Amino acid sequence: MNHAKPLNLIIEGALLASENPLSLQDIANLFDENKPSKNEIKKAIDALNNNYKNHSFEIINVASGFRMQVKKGYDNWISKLNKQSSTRYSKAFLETLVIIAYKQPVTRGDIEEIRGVAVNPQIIRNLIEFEWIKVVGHKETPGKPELLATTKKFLDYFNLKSLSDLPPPSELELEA
Amino acid sequence: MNHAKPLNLIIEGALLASENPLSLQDIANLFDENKPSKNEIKKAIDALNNNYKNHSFEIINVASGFRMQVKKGYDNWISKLNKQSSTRYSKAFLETLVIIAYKQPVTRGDIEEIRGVAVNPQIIRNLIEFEWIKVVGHKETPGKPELLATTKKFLDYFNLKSLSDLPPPSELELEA
Amino acid sequence: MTTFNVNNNDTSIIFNGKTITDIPEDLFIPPEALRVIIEQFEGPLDLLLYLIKKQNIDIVDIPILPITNQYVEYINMMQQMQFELASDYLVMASTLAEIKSRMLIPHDGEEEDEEDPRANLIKRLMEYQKYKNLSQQLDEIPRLNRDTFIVSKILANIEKKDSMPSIDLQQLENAFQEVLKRAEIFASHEIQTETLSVRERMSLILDIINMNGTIKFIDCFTYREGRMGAIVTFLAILELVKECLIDIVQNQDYSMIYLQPVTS
Repeated sequence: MNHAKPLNLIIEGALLASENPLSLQDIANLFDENKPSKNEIKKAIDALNNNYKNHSFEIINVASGFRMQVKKGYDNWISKLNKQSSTRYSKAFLETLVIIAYKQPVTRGDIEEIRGVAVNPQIIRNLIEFEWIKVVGHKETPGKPELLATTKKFLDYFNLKSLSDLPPPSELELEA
Repeated sequence: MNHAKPLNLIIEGALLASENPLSLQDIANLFDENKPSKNEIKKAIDALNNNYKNHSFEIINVASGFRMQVKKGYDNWISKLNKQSSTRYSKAFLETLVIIAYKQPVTRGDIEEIRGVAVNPQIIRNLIEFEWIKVVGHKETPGKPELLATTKKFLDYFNLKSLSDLPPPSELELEA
Repeated sequence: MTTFNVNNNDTSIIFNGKTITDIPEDLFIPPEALRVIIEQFEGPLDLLLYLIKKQNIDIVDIPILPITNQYVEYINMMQQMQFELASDYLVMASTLAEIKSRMLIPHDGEEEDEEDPRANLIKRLMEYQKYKNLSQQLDEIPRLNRDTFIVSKILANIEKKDSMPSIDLQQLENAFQEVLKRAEIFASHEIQTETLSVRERMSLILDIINMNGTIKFIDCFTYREGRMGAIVTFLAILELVKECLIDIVQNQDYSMIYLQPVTS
């Protein structure tokens, strides 16, 4: 059911909620019926930006589409935010990383099976963002799940030359 | 260096950029000098919300602070953005959660007694990993079972400010 | 195809296009349908509530005899079908039997202090019903990513600070120990505990194939790595094939061997 929201407010909401930039096509795809034309979407975005004169944010056009971001000049205050939120890494984060390192290439399903809990998508996203892991392919099973593996950057971070420099699990097992 | 941005726009930008809800204290901490009072911050937030009448988003107050979110009524379009995150929880999961929420602090034994079945350890593990519940102590009974309670994050997830915002139990109480 | 819906507490099964709301008494019930009916009960209390609701009777005045009979019927069916029957169901069956027998004992004069043998069960059923209702209500509360959406991660024009976590190798080791311990519980899953260099090579080869499509088998080897390197590479390729992550193709005998993504 369509509650008949104005086009520009739907675009605004979508850009605000999306984690990634949205292309004109992405935006058009949000609509089942009354799909707006690309031109209409462009116009709506211009209109929105005009309205943002008295706001701290704007819509900008980057390589992969449009994205909403805070205007320049606020970093003095906002940069304090990100400092607070970083560097708290959970057990779940470490365990997920370690399973990818030792069992690679693995799917999320594999990680779930070992840990016995659902994989937190945020953790995978963070690991990819850090470039500690990447998608190296897809498994040919239903759903074609992504195969995850660690990167060189991961090794660099831990000063390892190769994965075989990781502590051998057999020794750990004895201690455990 | 302070470029003298209006207080409400700084708050707007911070709420936009933050991943977590911000308390009044968090917001005050963004300022090195001219720290606004909590009252001033509250007023600024009210003013912002008044300005959002013609927008698709709003600032709401949840358990751990203020956060910006898309207004209700846009899920029809926005849910298409993140297909994988549309979560459905099993009956067992919801029943376990609800017993912890309403009867906290509870032990697993308490949950079992009410539901009449063994607690699925997987569900408890998931709830702890989501940080929706946590162990708040141990009961002084044999085996010292863990006492479980819900967290602020649980309230945040359901857009609640406090436990008292949960739906009241409909008392089918009879003089049994 | 068997499907089932749970709407407002109503149980309905669609089997072969027909809606089954009850378990018919004399008819053969397709095992799949029965399984679906039974699997959606959250336990003995849930099953009892279902039976009570089905009979349209008042929870505070349960006719213990028919309900007990029906309950036992279900349990028997489950056992005949060799379901892994949770012991909780059996405990409830004996509780019901006990209540039944206590109800049958004729009362003497001192029935004043005699408590209704059903009282405790009724209390539990009502308590459970309360939370069952609440859990349905909780499910309807607007929740994140379904009904409401946080405005998230709009990175300003700020230089993204290096928000890399600080972890040392020791922490990784500890995490892995945890995982190993956990894995013992999930005994069906065996963690690969050897040949990390093979695992690493697997990822590398997979990555190359993923980027380039088909590659030559021979190109996976480099002379500089020597004998050990070649063995590691070879093992990695075998492992990738075994795990159905790549295909090996050769058009004719003695011709070039290629590695390619799995074609389904």
